[in-house]
Amino acid sequence: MKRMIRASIGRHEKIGENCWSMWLKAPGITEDVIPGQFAHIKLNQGEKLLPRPLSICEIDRNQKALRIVYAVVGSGTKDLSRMKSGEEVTLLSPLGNGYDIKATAHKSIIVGGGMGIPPLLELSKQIPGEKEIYLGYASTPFLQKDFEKHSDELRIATDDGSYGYTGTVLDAMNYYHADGDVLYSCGPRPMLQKISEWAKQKGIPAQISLEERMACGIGACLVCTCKIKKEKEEDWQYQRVCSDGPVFNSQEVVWDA
Amino acid sequence: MKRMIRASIGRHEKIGENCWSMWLKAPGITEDVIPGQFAHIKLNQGEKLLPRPLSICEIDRNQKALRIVYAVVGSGTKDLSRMKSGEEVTLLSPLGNGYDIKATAHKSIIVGGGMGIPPLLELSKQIPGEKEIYLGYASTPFLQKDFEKHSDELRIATDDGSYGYTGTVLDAMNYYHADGDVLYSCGPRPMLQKISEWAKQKGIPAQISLEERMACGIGACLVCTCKIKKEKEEDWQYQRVCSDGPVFNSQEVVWDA
Amino acid sequence: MHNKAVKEPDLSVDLAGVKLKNPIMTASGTFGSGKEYGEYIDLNRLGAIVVKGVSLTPWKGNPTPRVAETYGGMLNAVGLQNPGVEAFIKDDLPFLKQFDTKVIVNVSGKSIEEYCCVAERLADSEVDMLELNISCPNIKEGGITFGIDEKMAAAVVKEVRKRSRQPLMVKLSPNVSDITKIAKVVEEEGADALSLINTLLGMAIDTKSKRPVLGNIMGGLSGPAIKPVALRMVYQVCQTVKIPVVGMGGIMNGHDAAEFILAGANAVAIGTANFTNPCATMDVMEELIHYMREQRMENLEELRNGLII
Amino acid sequence: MHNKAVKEPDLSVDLAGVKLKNPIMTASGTFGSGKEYGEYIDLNRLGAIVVKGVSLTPWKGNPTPRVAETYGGMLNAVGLQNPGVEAFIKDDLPFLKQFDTKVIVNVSGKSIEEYCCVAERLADSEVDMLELNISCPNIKEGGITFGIDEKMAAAVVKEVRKRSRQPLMVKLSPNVSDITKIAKVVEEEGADALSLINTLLGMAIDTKSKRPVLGNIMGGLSGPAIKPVALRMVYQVCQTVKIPVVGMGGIMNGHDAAEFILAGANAVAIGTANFTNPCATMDVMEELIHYMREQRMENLEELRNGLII
Ligand SMILES: Cc1cc2nc3c(=O)[nH]c(=O)nc-3n(C[C@H](O)[C@H](O)[C@H](O)COP(=O)(O)OP(=O)(O)OC[C@H]3O[C@@H](n4cnc5c(N)ncnc54)[C@H](O)[C@@H]3O)c2cc1C
Ligand SMILES: Cc1cc2nc3c(=O)[nH]c(=O)nc-3n(C[C@H](O)[C@H](O)[C@H](O)COP(=O)(O)OP(=O)(O)OC[C@H]3O[C@@H](n4cnc5c(N)ncnc54)[C@H](O)[C@@H]3O)c2cc1C
Ligand SMILES: Cc1cc2nc3c(=O)[nH]c(=O)nc-3n(C[C@H](O)[C@H](O)[C@H](O)COP(=O)(O)O)c2cc1C
Ligand SMILES: Cc1cc2nc3c(=O)[nH]c(=O)nc-3n(C[C@H](O)[C@H](O)[C@H](O)COP(=O)(O)O)c2cc1C
Ligand code: FES
Ligand code: FES
Repeated sequence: MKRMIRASIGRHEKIGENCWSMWLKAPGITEDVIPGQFAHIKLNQGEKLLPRPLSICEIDRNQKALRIVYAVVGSGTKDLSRMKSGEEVTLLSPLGNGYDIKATAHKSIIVGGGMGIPPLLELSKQIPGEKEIYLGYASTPFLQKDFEKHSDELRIATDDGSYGYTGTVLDAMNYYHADGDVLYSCGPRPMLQKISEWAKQKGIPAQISLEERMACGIGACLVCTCKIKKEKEEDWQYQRVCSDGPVFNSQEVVWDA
Repeated sequence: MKRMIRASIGRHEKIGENCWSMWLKAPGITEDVIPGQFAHIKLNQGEKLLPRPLSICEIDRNQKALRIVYAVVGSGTKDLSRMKSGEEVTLLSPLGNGYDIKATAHKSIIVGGGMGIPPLLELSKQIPGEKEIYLGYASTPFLQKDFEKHSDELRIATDDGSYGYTGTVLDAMNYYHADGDVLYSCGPRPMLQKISEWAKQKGIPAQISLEERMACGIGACLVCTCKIKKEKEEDWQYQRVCSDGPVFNSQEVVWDA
Repeated sequence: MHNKAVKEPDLSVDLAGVKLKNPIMTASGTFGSGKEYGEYIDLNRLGAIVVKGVSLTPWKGNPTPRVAETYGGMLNAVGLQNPGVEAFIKDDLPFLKQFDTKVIVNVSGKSIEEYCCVAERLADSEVDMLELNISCPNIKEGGITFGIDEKMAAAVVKEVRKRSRQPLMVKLSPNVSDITKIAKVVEEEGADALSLINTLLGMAIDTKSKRPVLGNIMGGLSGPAIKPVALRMVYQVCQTVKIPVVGMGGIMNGHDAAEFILAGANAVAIGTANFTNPCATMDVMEELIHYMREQRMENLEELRNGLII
Repeated sequence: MHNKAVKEPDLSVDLAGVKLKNPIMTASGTFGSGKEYGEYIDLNRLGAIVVKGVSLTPWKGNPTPRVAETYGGMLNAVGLQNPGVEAFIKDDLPFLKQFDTKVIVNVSGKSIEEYCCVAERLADSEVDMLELNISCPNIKEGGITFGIDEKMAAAVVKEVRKRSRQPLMVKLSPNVSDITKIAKVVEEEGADALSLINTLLGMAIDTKSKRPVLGNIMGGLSGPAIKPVALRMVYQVCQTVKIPVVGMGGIMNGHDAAEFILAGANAVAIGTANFTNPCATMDVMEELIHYMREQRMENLEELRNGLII
């Protein structure tokens, strides 16, 4: 069930170039998180009104804690990065639909890019069967060790060639002949569009997680919409990333805007 | 010279019912503070734009530190009360004119009421000659021990009779036959008006310190004005509490607004 | 003084014949049709739920991004996305009628006729009140153009008043030189109540991409940033009209709500605060009760007549 | 990319013939006549100093309290207290002329004739430019009434334009339904430049005392809270007129300044930010330079033409 709680910060550390990892005590929330769901996080100080949506990267059911991994891109995430262990934030979670894990799939392809990588960690932990994981970074990787534990094959691609395959994650997928029964992805929109085309060509059903600016986070305000095709191919409607998504069937997404 | 500095908080403690004392490291400022001057204090977090004017209660020139003593009356002082030793605030100081200490006076009367009491402490320390000090509180006194060290006679009055004389500070002055060559006062406006009338009757020159809501604190915005008589008794003009004051000759103040 | 026992203040209010158990309403467009917030608060405790703008046919709304955070506020450019009045009656109204609260429908249109058709379609529904939205800054035709022109405001109110069965509240735009003029005209044409303010038209630019943040370039500013403007307008309007007024704009806590009622509002609506805290409506109500007890006020009229000038 | 050496961008700007070394100005009424801030910053580094409103005779201003803090902003109701144009020329101007910066005088009046007399009195002074304040919300007569009525705005601008020697900038009020209409009229009557926005009319109530916080009941809202409204209006006006525009309203840092210039402003003014930080003007300038270097922009026109829609 969705809840609003004050969550105290546990371990909070920098785990990469502009990349932080934060554990939050979240009893009542961790119990039923689905991978791909997110938390709407609000600091209890500062002038900001709107919470920030951040994916749930990992869950520790024993400790009743959840982990978020984030980059500092603006003032909200900057303030977050300054919070200390023991301090509290307000948390609205779990939100969104999450990935629909296909338990019968023999082999899953998991593709992440940049700050779309965090939610795929809990997903990788929970997916049964064989897992081929592709992670694309601009430069130095993060969370790589965490993913190693939950993958059969882990391929890293970096734009600048500082690690692994030099090129985009899609280049790496082609290079290594990625294959599977189902694909799960999260990352920047242009990457998701290319992955969707790739999956369509291969005939692999793909679930992709979108990002959009949010206010309420729970489906009430309609600011976070994306274009989703209706039954009849030509027409589309706006759906809410926060509650109808963030995970959508890649073939339903209209990419023009 | 007026300066803006980031001052780190030293000892910060509650010293009475709704009354806090805070020491601030303020090198470059403490050197030339005149009693009755104030500091414009801004927190480096939160949504507030305007600094809060707080009187300089005491100076420690050796430690290059200054002390403020304040009550929590609204959200700004509430935020201040939550600051911890070691954290920083932004400080614009010393501001205002301060008291004009009459070094030749044989005996000075010092009259404080409520949160007008703090600036009188440094004043009491610096005034030469005999000192008769009257302090009025609603209930439990604060800073009493500090004043004891710098007074020849210290009279406390409380509205509820919980300590010292029961009644207003003016009642106590009449009761104890207050007398002197010059009077310095700070406190709520109605009290200052009565003290001014008392001083006028006795023919004792009185300096009183006023309060007004401020923005710039340095004389530029004209929001903090009070009515001050011009040379010709009938007419008045608005003067700035922050820079023409906060200390005024009691006979010049127009009390109607 | 604050320690003496005081009986619970009476919060009920009569809004043009619609009896609210308390003056806490939701601001249109910020509360969906209630379902989503029902997971966080007890909807029975609200004075009224004002649902998002409903039009005759489904509207798609504006391109994204539709939101930009600003200092103390936010810009939105949803553009009244909604599935139309039929879908509202079929999908949302039955849900809402389960609760012991009043249902007010925010009516949108691009022409007088469209407004009227929505009002007529709702005439025999269980909706308690209509709120005529002549102040949306986010749609090209209709919306705000009705709200800033006295003649157009008069025309639409007159016609909708004739053709609607429920009490009619009209929502005013703050983007005008003199809000009392529009308020007066709207009252004269038969509005039963007024609500204000809708959002102030604003804009934000992303200096990194050098583009407007909003897909629609401009959007409506809401949140505590606009509270002083909203309060001033509510005060001015309450000095001008005799019909009841619902005040809104940046209400975040019980003291904000009390300010609007002191300024003359009969009830208040909570918008942006819901996004900061899904329990905002309940928190505002509790703080308002606390304040009234502290002030030893027994009912809302005492508060509403309490301003000292 | 950010590491490569970039030459210092050229910040100079020609404002209706007045050559500013950079686009950073002070907002009238927030900077006194410069003296007070000279203790914190080097006044020579400012593009221009816009002094507080100056009228023909001394004005006493409004009763206190004259200020109220609000969320992300502040209300003021100073009411144009000033010692009159003679005192300005005698006491303030000689001080200002010591510095290598332009001096712009904000001209106030309660009638067309009063505005004109001030302009005429300044005609043979060393003042570089006049800013006609037809937008002050804090005085009963004149002020804002000229700024919200197209005919009155036209009349005052036409007359003052005739009788003033310096370039004439006109300061617009945001409290209007359509700011582009006033801007157009003012341009047509011969204004050489426009500045906007003045404050939004607002109000605050102290729930403890149940009184308006301001002695004047209402006051002008400024600060970051109003930035989205200011930016929208600057954008709209820049799409409408050909004369230069000075943008202001809630500028707190270099990115805010860049937003206004991207929206089309030729220069910007810093007001409320001075109260938060007396070095605000210098900090804004340095951040603006930093941003322009990051964006590899060589001059202000590049920034001004940089908006992508
Ligand atoms: C469902 C979802 C999951 C996300 N998960 C992660 C994650 O695990 N790790 C991570 O680093 N980032 C994640 N993001 C992006 C993250 O929300 C933004 O980076 C963050 O909100 C930026 O806030 P800011 O104040 O630092 O930036 P600012 O640019 O100052 O923010 C201004 C406004 O824009 C919004 N905004 C800015 N960028 C984005 C964005 N990319 N997506 C949505 N809103 C944005 C902010 O929330 C805020 O309302 C996720 C976004 C969504 C929608
Ligand atoms: C020269 C001077 C010296 C002062 N010295 C002291 C002192 O030593 N100790 C102390 O406890 N208080 C002192 N005050 C009062 C102190 O400034 C206010 O209590 C404080 O600003 C309240 O801020 P707030 O945010 O808690 O209250 P809020 O009511 O939330 O403040 C809202 C706004 O009103 C202003 N304001 C509210 N009350 C006052 C007031 N009484 N005077 C001026 N501005 C006010 C605030 O600065 C702020 O801008 C002094 C005031 C002045 C002018
Ligand atoms: C996301 C969003 C959507 C809105 N949609 C509507 C709407 O459909 N109809 C309407 O009359 N007002 C709409 N409004 C305006 C609000 O009802 C309210 O008038 C305004 O936001 C001011 O109140 P607040 O500051 O409490 O949010 C919307 C506001 C927001 C923030
Ligand atoms: C205390 C104060 C006094 C002001 N006095 C004047 C004035 O005399 N003349 C004028 O044209 N504008 C005056 N203004 C308006 C400012 O010049 C400016 O237009 C407005 O504050 C918006 O900018 P800001 O948000 O950066 O402060 C005043 C503003 C403040 C806060
Ligand atoms: S953020 Fe409000 S509907 Fe998605
Ligand atoms: S606070 Fe600005 S002049 Fe006093």
